[in-house]
Amino acid sequence: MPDPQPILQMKGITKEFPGVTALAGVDFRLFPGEVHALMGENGAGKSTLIKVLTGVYQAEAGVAVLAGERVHFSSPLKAQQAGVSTVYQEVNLCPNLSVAENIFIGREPRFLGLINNYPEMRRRSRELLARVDLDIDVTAPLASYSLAIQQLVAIVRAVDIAAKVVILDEPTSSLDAGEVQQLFRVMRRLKEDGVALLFVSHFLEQIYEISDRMTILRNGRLVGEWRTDELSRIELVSKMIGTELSVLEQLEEAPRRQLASLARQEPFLQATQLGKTGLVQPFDLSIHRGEVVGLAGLLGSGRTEVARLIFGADRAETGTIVIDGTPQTVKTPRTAIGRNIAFLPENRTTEGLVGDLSVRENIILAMQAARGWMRPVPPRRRDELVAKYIEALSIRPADPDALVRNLSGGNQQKVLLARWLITQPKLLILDEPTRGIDVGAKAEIQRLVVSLAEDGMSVLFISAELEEVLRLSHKVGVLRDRRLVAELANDESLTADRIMQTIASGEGS
Amino acid sequence: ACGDGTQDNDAGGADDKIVLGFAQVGAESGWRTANTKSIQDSARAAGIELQFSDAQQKQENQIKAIRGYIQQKVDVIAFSPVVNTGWDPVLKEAKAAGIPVILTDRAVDSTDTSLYVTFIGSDFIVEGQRAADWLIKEYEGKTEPVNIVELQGSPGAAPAIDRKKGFGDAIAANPNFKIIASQTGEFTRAKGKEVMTAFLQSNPDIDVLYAHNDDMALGAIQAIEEAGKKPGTDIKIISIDGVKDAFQAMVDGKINVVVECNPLLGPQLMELVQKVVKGETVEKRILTEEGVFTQDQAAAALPSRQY
Amino acid sequence: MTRHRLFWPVLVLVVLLLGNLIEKPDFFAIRIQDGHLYGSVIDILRFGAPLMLVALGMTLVIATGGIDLSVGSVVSIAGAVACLHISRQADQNAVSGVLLAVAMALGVTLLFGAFNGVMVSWIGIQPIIATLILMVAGRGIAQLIMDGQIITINSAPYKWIGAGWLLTLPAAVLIALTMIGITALIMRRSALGLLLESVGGNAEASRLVGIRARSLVLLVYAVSGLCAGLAGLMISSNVSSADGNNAGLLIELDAILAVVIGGTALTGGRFSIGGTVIGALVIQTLSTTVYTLGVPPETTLIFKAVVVTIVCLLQSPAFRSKVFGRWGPRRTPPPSSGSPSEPTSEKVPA
Amino acid sequence: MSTLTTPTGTRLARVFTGRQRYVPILATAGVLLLMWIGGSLTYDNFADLQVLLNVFKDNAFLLVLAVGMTFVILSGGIDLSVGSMLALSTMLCAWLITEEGWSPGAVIPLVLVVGAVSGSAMGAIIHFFEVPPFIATLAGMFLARGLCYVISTDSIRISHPFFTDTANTMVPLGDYRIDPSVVTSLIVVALAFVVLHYTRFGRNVYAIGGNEQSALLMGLPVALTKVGVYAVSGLCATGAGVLYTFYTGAGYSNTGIGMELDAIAAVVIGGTLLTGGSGFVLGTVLGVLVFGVIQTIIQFEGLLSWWTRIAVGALLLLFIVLQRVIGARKT
Ligand SMILES: Nc1ncnc2c1ncn2[C@@H]1O[C@H](COP(=O)(O)OP(=O)(O)OP(=O)(O)O)[C@@H](O)[C@H]1O
Ligand SMILES: Nc1ncnc2c1ncn2[C@@H]1O[C@H](COP(=O)(O)OP(=O)(O)OP(=O)(O)O)[C@@H](O)[C@H]1O
Ligand SMILES: [Mg+2]
Ligand SMILES: [Mg+2]
Repeated sequence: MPDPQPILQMKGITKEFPGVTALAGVDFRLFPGEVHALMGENGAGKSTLIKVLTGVYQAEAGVAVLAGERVHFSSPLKAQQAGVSTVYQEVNLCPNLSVAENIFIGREPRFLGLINNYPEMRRRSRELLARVDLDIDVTAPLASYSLAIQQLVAIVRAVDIAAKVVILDEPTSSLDAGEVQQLFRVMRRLKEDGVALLFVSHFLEQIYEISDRMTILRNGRLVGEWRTDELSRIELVSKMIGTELSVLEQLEEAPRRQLASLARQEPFLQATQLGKTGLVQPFDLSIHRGEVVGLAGLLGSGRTEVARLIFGADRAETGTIVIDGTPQTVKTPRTAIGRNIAFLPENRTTEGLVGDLSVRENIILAMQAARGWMRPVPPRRRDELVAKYIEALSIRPADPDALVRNLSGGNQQKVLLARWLITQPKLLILDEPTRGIDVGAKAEIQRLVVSLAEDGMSVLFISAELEEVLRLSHKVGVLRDRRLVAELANDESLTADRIMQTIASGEGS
Repeated sequence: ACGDGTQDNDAGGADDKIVLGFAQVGAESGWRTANTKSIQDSARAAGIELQFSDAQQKQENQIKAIRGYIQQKVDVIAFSPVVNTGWDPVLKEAKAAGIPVILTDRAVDSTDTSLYVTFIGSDFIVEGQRAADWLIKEYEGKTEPVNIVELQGSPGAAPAIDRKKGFGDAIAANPNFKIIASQTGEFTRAKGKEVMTAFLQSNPDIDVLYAHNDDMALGAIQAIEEAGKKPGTDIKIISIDGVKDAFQAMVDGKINVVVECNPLLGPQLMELVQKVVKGETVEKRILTEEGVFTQDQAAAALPSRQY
Repeated sequence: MTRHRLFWPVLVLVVLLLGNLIEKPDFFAIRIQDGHLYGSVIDILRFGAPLMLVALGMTLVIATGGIDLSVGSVVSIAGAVACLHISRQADQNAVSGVLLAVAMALGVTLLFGAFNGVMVSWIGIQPIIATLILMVAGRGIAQLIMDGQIITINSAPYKWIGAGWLLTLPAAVLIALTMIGITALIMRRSALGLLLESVGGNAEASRLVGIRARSLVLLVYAVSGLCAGLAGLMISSNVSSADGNNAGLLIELDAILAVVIGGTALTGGRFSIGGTVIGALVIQTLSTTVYTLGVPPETTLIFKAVVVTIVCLLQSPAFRSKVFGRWGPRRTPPPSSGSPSEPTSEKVPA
Repeated sequence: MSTLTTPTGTRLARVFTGRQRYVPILATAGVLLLMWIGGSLTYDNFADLQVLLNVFKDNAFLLVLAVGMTFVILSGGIDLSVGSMLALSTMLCAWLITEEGWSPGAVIPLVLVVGAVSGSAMGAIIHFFEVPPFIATLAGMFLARGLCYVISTDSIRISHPFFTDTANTMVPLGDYRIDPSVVTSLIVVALAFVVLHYTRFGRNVYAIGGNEQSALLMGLPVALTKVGVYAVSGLCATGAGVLYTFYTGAGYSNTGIGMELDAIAAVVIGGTLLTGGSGFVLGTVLGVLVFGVIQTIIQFEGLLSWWTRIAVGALLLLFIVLQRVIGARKT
């Protein structure tokens, strides 16, 4: 239970960006030994509040008091030195450094000013990673690992920096259920040690599982502060969204469909023995028109790789692909796109967004690339399309000229989704499409997938959330250790447990 | 100008052919190319084996080349220094190795003159003076002020510094001569034209143009013509070097006088090399034969210009 | 108005021009002479035309996140090829011969540009090194073509390119503006600009949306070669001679400077052709100012350094907010690209 | 149940990934060796150790320059001012010693401080005012060169015995002799190696080069590191200038024109990525050697004027393409 005295208190925080008021007079309290959830829709101002607190941004107004003292951090370094350690929303580590170095940089053990013990750093890193059940080569550059692993490394680093306050901004967005549990174990341990934790997530179950209290933001304004056990989910959602709209109920209703008739048709895409050494072992996969195929598996099991091979993002070494009845060699994404395949990549900053371009330009990019530079999308049509999808996916700010770099994480994801939807693909590959997306928008996207499939679009759906996979797909491919081990039809009998068992045992049933 | 290599060839037996290592500055101008050609041709004619290297205007490359020659144990080293200082260390090495060094084209600034046997080339200060001499004579007895604009060579280049100094000192005595503008034209036609165009815009009455080399003068002539003036008449032009194009311009009446700076050092150099190898004493300072050409002499000299 | 991305470069240009006025009150005077316009401002445009062209190509290259150091050498090669061809003709004034020479020169430079493009896009060599090769070797090639001599020609049609006039205006300026206009038009009317910016902004993302990045990069270097070639023709035509060693010397630095002054980030992505033209004019005006004010050659560089520093500081939003405090004590997240995040309305055809 | 099993096959592959960053440097070393062997087979005397020692001696200043540049490029920046800073350093040395009669013992430290301070100034402008490094250092390049001309357009000879004597000192090494400047430059390399790999500053340089924004968010002292990197570069540039002053015993304002490009090229050829964050100072040594060997080959070949340039370009091309082909195969 929280002490009466908050370790951190923020009052009247106001932060403006040109054209946007990200925070307007927000108050916030954090007590030692509690897990505090910061809640809000995409763009509500959660990350901005965290960045203001830790000195990344300077607020226009407001004060922060840490452990009884007025503080004003001019840089994250200062915040860190004062005992506030943070994992920011997008993984913010150095891709070129090794895992061990990322964990220890800036606080390497030194002797006479010289870093003297690399083996020790590696050993400690392995030890720390073992706490989240990760056994990886810590000397390899961070960039060679999947986003999820990078996320865990960032967490491990933040947690290891002895701190009074640990801030985790959507740390779980790319973790699977097991990894989340590992993280929670670590968080609980910190909590017992009296550390104050600030936690951001769009997964309500996680919030209810781990947090003690929560602060809700909406449109940059404080809605209020509640004890988690005193607020029901429906109330929470309606406070976040600001209407009494019961999104949750709608979510539950989301249809779980099975179209047995699909299997009898010719598949839209049939991959046979597609594989690449070191990435995934050769696999067979067929996707029918109007079918949603889910991929399940643990971290690094090779789901992303399957998607990338089909899309030609990586070049397959073995196997063939038949699309629409004609055999194809998919060597580059361009050929795949030419066959009406679209791919929403997992890591939106490095593989998806062009940060310096506007929302409009980012949305139009794929369509434009397909048409070639000679045939620009007519401005009228382009603006119509862009406006339509900004509206449909409720991208905020709804300004097509805003730089995508300045959008909140969830809204960036929506921009990418819009980019592919306007190309009206026949097969849409979604790698973690709901990462970092708020409950409302998530339901929106799930509904979208269902309706697209009903209109005949095929979807390959990858998500760390088994529930989501289960809810949407007609059939689920299960991966383990970079091998497609099973293909399970999604009938009444398929449950998350059965999928987990399949993953664990490594064989289909 | 000199003979086509009817040097006595007896020193050049098959085995003990004289080896000359020549470290050239670079190939930065037509003048330099003529200089290189002259040296190559006369070495061939004199039966001297020439080791050649091009330093691309970099002193360190020249030092490397000289050091290389020392290592290859050539008989004589000759070079045109990029700059006149900084040669002591490497020349000492040459001296220690017993290889005589001949400087061409410009001198080096060293207290120890034993580091080289001789220097053959022009005196840039004298060239500037000669340019001034012509000017002084041309305006002899006139009292109205003479507005001069100067196109300098590249900053830091020895010819630019000395030609400016030689000229400036020589006209200093006469208060009528006024250098109203002086800018670098970087020894090129394009810059010469650009700078002259600007001069013409900001100075309505220019009487004389003094250019540190022909290329800048040739560029400036075009600027003058475009400004609607007559080069050589409305604005008198003095230039240095004596390339063929400049002689042509003199014939056309566009340049008034050219002070020659002769790049064809080859024959003289080879003669010296042979003397040095034989152990004959040579003069410490050998000036190349150079003239001052005016318009009336230009037509006669034009056909014989080689570069 | 100060929010417009070209505000500061234009301001600097204006200030420089006004600076000249103090020394030379009739600086802006333009008179008609021999049927064409004559005056300092015209001279700035005329002598700045080659730089504008080179900077135009450079802008596109930089937009893709590259850089082209070889433009100076390509300038010299273009002049060499054209002048050599013309000098060998019986009648140097024959228009057909000149056209052929121009076509040859542009063809050659296009090839050299494409060579850079292949090195960068297909072999995957870092642009600075890939183009350094041609930068070093190119002048050697130019000198080889001309046997180390300056070729002087006497061809009225050729001279027109760099020193001729059309409708009272310098032909070089018209040619440059035409090229710039065509390029800008293509960039805005077609989707080329968007795709280039995308490649420069995030190459991997561009690949994944199916942009043919390699071909685009190849194209851009080829265009840069072509622009440099055209500039080379102007420079050599202006003085009716080709100088393998000095033509276009260090023009790559001026061009890059022009691009950056014009507000295009060296890291790639967003570019502004209008900005580049302003940038090139700033640089040319700077030279003219040096002549007009009579800055001695020894201090010219210091003068240039000071002006460049001032321009770039003014351009920097960080500097303005820190020094003038216009937006209060605000610190936007350091965008990794360092490009100003102003509204860029002019980029998109509205 | 969620324990991550690591398949042995990929583990092996991952061990290799960890070493991947050494591939460019190995490729460079391999191609350099090839070139050296080629040269030795083609020319007499080429294989002589003294030739190699001369390569070091004639490029000692370039090496020091390139070491500084390595820091800058690793941090994701670039420094165009180094060539001019080197010239300014030679001019300051020559002017203060010869014309102002200062003692070298005072002048050399002063010159080094000037380098570090002006480097820091550029670094500060780059970091705090977000002026692109290319431009800030280009202005620095103009400024330093301009200051050279202001000091004197003429070259200045140094006749101080300290300089003339040191320039003639040789460190004997068996039958061969090495210049003190070679020793100095190698010490600089060793220091740089230690700083880059065994100090926090050095690691921060890599981190910033990898992702500056992330480095900031990780709480690394980005401002200090960035300014520091340019200070190191300025220091190295003036240090190289001092070596150059010993090399020629004079100061000249047109020294080192274009040398910044040589330094950048050496760094990049040595396997350092211009985008920052990846590379080694030892690679830079190889890069400088590549330059030296190319020069030596050209000198042994005795090429005529413009062929020199073409040959430098061609050898560079050959080298880079080979390096790329070999390096790419492994990755
Ligand atoms: N650097 C910036 N420049 C301009 N606007 C910004 C910037 N950073 C954030 N914003 C805006 O501020 C608002 C709040 O963004 P913030 O990232 O805090 O949202 P969030 O609550 O973290 O959302 P998400 O759940 O999607 O991560 C958004 O409207 C966003 O567009
Ligand atoms: N457990 C692991 N151990 C070692 N390396 C891993 C592991 N997981 C992933 N990697 C590395 O990360 C890269 C990407 O993994 P991958 O994309 O296959 O994960 P995934 O199945 O898509 O799962 P997720 O997207 O949930 O992370 C691989 O190339 C691999 O080198
Ligand atoms: Mg956020
Ligand atoms: Mg994945």
